[in-house]
Amino acid sequence: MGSSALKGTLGFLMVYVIYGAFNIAHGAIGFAEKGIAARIIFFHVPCAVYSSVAYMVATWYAVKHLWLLGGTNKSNTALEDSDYKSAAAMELGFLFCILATITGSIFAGVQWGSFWNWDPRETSIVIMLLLYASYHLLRTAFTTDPAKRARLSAVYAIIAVIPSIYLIWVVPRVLHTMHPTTTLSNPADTSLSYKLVLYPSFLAFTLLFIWLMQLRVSTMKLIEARRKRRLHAMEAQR
Amino acid sequence: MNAHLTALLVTAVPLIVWLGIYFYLVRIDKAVRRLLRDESQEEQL
Amino acid sequence: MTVPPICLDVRGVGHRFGARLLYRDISFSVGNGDVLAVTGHNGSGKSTLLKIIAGLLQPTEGSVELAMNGEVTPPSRRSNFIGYVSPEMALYQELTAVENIRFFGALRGQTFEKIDLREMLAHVGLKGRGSDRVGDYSSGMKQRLKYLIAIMHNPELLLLDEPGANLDVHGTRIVEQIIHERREAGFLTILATNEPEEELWAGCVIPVATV
Amino acid sequence: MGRVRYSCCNGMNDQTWIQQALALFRKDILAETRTRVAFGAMGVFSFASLLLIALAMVGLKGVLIQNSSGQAVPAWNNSGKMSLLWVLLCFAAFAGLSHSFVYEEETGTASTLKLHMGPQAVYAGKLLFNTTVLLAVSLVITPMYMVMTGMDAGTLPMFFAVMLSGTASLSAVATVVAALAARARSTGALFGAVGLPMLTVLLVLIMNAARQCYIRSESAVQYLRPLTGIVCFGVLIVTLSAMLFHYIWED
Repeated sequence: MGSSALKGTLGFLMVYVIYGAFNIAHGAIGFAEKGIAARIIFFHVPCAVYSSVAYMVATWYAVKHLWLLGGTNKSNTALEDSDYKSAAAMELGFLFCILATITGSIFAGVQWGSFWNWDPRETSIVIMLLLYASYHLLRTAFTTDPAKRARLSAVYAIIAVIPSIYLIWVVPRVLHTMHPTTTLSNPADTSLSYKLVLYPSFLAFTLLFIWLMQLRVSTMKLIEARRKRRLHAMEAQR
Repeated sequence: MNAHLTALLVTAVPLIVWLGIYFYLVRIDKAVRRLLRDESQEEQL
Repeated sequence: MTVPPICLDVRGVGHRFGARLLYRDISFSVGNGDVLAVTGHNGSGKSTLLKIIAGLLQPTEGSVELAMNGEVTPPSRRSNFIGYVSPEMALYQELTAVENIRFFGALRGQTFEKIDLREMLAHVGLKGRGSDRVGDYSSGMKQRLKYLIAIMHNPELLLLDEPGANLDVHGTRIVEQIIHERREAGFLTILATNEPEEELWAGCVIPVATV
Repeated sequence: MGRVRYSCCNGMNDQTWIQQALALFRKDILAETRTRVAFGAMGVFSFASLLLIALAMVGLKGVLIQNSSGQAVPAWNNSGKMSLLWVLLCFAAFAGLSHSFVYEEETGTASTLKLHMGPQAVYAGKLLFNTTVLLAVSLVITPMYMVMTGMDAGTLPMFFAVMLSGTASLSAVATVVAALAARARSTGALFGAVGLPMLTVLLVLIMNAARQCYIRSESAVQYLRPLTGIVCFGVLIVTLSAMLFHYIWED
């Protein structure tokens, strides 16, 4: 993002979304508590969407990493950069996945009277959570060799695309779903007051995602720089 | 108490949480930026 | 007996593990009948250099080319022309010596008659031990079997990492004889060693030093 | 061999990766008949789990529950039994399938293989071996399970199709994860933890297909649709793994 103007925009946009969720959007018909419960969608839906978008971003950088590895001129900085971006996107995906699970569970508790229903979408999001967790577990197993860790976790990220695609598109259709698939995916059905809040919410979450990812990549670079400095100091001592 | 006031009160809780997160992030962002700048200067030396 | 012109060209090879630089700008060119010794203290990267030559490891800098008849062999086919003896390359413990030989032969499309096998085993001093499991072998016998498997396809290039490891006097003599025969035949041999007497087997010595 | 002989061909020609993969497969089978580590581990593991499942479910015999359409059905029914059979096979796969890669890394034969054959051939050979072992285990365990829990096979062609495609896809996932985990130091723990989330998705598909075994249906589409899901999953995993295997296998 770079400029502080966009960070300011994000700050105000989220304030607007929070205000709008409770004051601009009308109570939705057909939801519990006179539609109050439906207000959580302004936070739940972007989180759920970003929990899968993050995976796609991570895969993109994983592919880029392996593609750079196969190329002739290997620049270390470019290789590290793609690895960090892939890992950072995976961490954010994990975070948004947890948030989506929690907000979804709260909503389910209010709307359907039970916090966990084994609805196909609930099932697929916990499996997604597991996929993210196993990626990070794989990364922790290769602490001594960052190049190997980068390469193998990129391979895992790409192979795990298949289960994650199945989770997003196939699994919810294989099993009967309780989720309202049409109300939100069809813009014509969504009332104007909802659009006024939901679209800015998506924008806010996009900005938040980019910012968090930049921050995480920067910290990873700092950690690696410190590790290299220590290695050099050890070499110098010998 | 009218419904409008209730809605505003309900709004306040997530708002405070968000502002807390936001300014926390801004602080981290500043710190990371400073460290990165130091790092690149060190490499030049 | 016609051995085609062999040329191994190592150009500006350097390697680093993470942030640690092993060496840089190693260049040499060797050909038919040469025996080359790579020397250097522990951890200097002798074994790494052999791996790079064999194509098992990509060097971070420079390139290695193995040319046969002036034709450069692609790295994927390089293993057909290479024999490699190294402490890091083990054989299958739960298989017998003959099963190991047959397996590695099959990977190159070689098949062996009983009489061939007997002759090969006798050559490295393992006569009559072919049906024993490699797991029951002593470390010196394992080393001899590694030699057998490394040279059974008459490779144009033989790489020996610590050639005398675990070998007794008789075993060392066999290795010496193998190197001698290869030199006569016009094959190329490269050893990585720290032993002064093994360095004497080589025609030229390349010291590898950490930068 | 006594003297160095040199001939151009020397009875040696370029082996295709298929021939190399078959040689590796034969070698692995030979080693397996000697040690029986993979088959033994999986066999004992799945037999013990089979006993546990049968014992745990004894109490459910004859219990009726209401299904979503309000009918009373047995709680311990065929599709439930089939699902647990697949959970069992899945865990069995994770008990034994890592062995084929781990022992190559641990005994130091991995670098010897790297010298002699390309990554594609190694992948193909190991996949073939793992699939064979898993098929053998499920061939032994499934009849035992059916006898001990009283599970019906339902529609036989569908049952066999599910068993075959499920086992093959299962071993495809386990093989690539085993190859990944074998490169780490704490292989055992990592293998299960990394592989199971991927298998969970496959298991959902398999259970969905398995349910079809017990539903009478006139049209073949009802049977084919869940099967294609499993087959596509397996084929995609194998394709991606084969494409990326050299990144896992080589340094």
